Amino acid sequence: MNKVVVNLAEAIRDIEDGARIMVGGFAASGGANNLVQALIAKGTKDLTIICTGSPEWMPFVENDRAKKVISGFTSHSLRPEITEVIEAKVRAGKLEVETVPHGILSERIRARKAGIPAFYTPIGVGTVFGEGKETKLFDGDECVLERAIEADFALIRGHYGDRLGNLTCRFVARNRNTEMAGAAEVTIAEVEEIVEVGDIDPERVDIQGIYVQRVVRAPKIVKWLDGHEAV
Amino acid sequence: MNKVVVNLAEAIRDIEDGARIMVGGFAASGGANNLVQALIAKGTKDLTIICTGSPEWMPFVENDRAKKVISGFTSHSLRPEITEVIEAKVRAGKLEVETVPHGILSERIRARKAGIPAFYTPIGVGTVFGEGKETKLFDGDECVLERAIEADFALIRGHYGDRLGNLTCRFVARNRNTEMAGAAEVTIAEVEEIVEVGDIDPERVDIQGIYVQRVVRAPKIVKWLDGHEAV
Amino acid sequence: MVALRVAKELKDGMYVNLGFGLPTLTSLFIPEDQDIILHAENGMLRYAGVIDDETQADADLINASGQPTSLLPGAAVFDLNESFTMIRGGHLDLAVLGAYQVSEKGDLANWQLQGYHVGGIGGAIELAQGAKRVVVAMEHTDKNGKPRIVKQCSLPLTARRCVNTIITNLAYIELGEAGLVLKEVAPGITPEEVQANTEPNLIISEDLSEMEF
Amino acid sequence: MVALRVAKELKDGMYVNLGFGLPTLTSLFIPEDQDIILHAENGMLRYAGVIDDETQADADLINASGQPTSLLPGAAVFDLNESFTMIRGGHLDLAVLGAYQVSEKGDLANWQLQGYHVGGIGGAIELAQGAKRVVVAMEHTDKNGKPRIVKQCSLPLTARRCVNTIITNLAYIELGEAGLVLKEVAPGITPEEVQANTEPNLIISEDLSEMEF
Repeated sequence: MNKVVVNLAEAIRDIEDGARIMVGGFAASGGANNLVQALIAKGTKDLTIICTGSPEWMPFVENDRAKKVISGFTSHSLRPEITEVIEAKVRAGKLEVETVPHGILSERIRARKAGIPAFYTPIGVGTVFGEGKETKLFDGDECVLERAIEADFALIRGHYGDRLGNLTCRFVARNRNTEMAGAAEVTIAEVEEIVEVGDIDPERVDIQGIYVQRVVRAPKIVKWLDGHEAV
Repeated sequence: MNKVVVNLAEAIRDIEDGARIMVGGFAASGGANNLVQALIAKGTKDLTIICTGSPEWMPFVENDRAKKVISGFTSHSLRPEITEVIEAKVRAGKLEVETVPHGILSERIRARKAGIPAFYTPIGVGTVFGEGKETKLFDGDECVLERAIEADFALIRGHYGDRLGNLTCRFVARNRNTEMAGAAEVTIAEVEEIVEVGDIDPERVDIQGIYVQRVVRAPKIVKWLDGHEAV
Repeated sequence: MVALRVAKELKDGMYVNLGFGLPTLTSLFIPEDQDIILHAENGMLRYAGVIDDETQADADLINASGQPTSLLPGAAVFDLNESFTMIRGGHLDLAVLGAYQVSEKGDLANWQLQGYHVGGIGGAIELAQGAKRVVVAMEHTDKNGKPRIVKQCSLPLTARRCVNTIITNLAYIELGEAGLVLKEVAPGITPEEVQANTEPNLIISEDLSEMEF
Repeated sequence: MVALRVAKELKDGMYVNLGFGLPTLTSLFIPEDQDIILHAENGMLRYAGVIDDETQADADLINASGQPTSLLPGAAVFDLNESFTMIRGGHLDLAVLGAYQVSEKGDLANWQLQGYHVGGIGGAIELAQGAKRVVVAMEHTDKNGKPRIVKQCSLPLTARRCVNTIITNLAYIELGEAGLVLKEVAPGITPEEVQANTEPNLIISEDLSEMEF
């Protein structure tokens, strides 16, 4: 068993136009930025991007590769001028956006990974987030039915990875990487370093190899929320 | 903030007759055996015990302290003679049992902890485990509605613990301890050792202090599945 | 100033989330001798103030606003799903959120501007619905001088009937069964001035006092 | 012998769960030069055989049958909820389960005896429904010599239509659209003897062979 692939292009070789893609990361931490760049370079388009916020969907939206963004922040949280650009694309019918609360998106992704087709939650009742959804009372509280969310590929970032697909994440870089691993048909992980099998402490495997199909080494690219990059 | 209590009796001081109690552990690993012993010594009765299997509910059933057992194994997996004793108690109306698949019980406990009142699952359809439950089709598959499960107290076991309630677990001792922490009104953890705040690696906190109300030091008691004890 | 008053709400032993934007400033004013445990949506408990010097920043140690921070002794890191298990499961004692508008019934609007398709809900909705107590920290009026405390929110709602307390540059207001109770006014501000900048009627507390920091 | 034949089902790169009881023996017969990754319900991936010497046992390194084991290089430990996320989410390639009865439609009964209120379902139901392929490993007949492969299960079901393959001391049988296909017989056993100990009709495979170990 060797899940390590030679380079980024090979890692994303079968991502086709129209694919639904989960992208890990939260602000500057844990983004699969190398895989995203490779996908932009490949020219794949009409993608549905499922992610936390602008750092993950920006490359796809800027380059007109996304047909839909499903995210907790479909506006840009710090740069109103970018929010205006996105809003204009939506109004022009060039982009579809679905704003989903962070935790509900997380739970929907995990549900897919865990074989739970749907769950009830009080989150969203009485707001646009609950609109049009089935509701049911539990102990007197109105709850909405949320569905698991599917994807073809999950692009995630780990720190160390081995050929079995076991990964560790540094500090808060776990964020959505753990939930997305195994929630898509194919999970592709970029990692800082490929280590020998046995090098990762069994108690520090943050993402188990069973959820990961491909591992590729790629340097860390840090993109701060305001847009500037740093190493 | 100091969640450390002086002894086991103090840790369980307010567990009253009729309480619903989650008990961590899976076979010989991670059982809150000291807290259970203290509760038996206290004489608390008519308890509902929610747990993995016989190692956790046996002390309560042997001593007639349980009115109900909710568990993946309501029979004894290795000792038929004990299974006969339990079965006789049930037939005599002295004990109620609810056999719940391990993973569904796990998910119901986690749901409580995570503020999810209910979820759908294909597990149990067409068997006694799905009987009498609401069903719904998702993508053509019949699923049953499972409810979150509540408890008054969760008795769990950690390895290291600090006064903020942060805990680590050794290897597979995580089992149900992680899901039960925070799923009951009050979570009480026994630990091998109380360590200073800061001694636990932030990346190795297996159970975060936010879920734990009390921590007490108690030696490890290992009960193998066949019943014999060892240190 | 709002941040300073918010900091006084934080008591020893509390698990607290300071939402996106303005409230994160409060983390700078937490008394050092108390165990006030800050929760960040992106997966941290017990983090410290913002690090201004980028050369000292670690991108994998950021708060929910994306700013570099550091861990205090007793910290824990975890994934987003665990983080929202904490929030949605009712494990947080207090959430401090920013707002565009708050209604007299405690409805909160803080995620989308009028007429927009895009918006940033983030974790605000879960914090608003999940925390045991919700404090809104905001400027009393918007940039055009219009009241942010309104009879009915005109902006898309984040959550209904979730706000317990409003702290602004002018006042400290509690929301109860009876309505909006003005408990404190900022130094040099009169209750009449607060009312003039507030759409619904305020009930003036019998023990009205001046805001202390 | 059943365990030996089961071991041949395990191929390089597979994630496999060996259920409670008899099938755990199989972990002793896994080829060392292959990456067959065993999953234990209680929270382990890539564990080794059973440790017989209790003085060498670590209670926090046990398999799902409660027996002491050890971790191989590349192992991971995790909690029960993660473990069942793996099982229920369809991430396991193969589950090997014991059984009281299997029906010709692939229904499985392996958790409760006739007339009992108590029983041990454990994780069997999730494994039966969640794994990509389910192999039942059992004695062909019960202790009274009655067939365990039946037209209809009389015992309470674990899961419906979940079994893909049955491996017994007498035979290797595949369940398909057409019914039960006898693919292999144990050395010295005839297809007629297998049929005589099996309630539903068996289809004899065109490439029927003798079981190899």
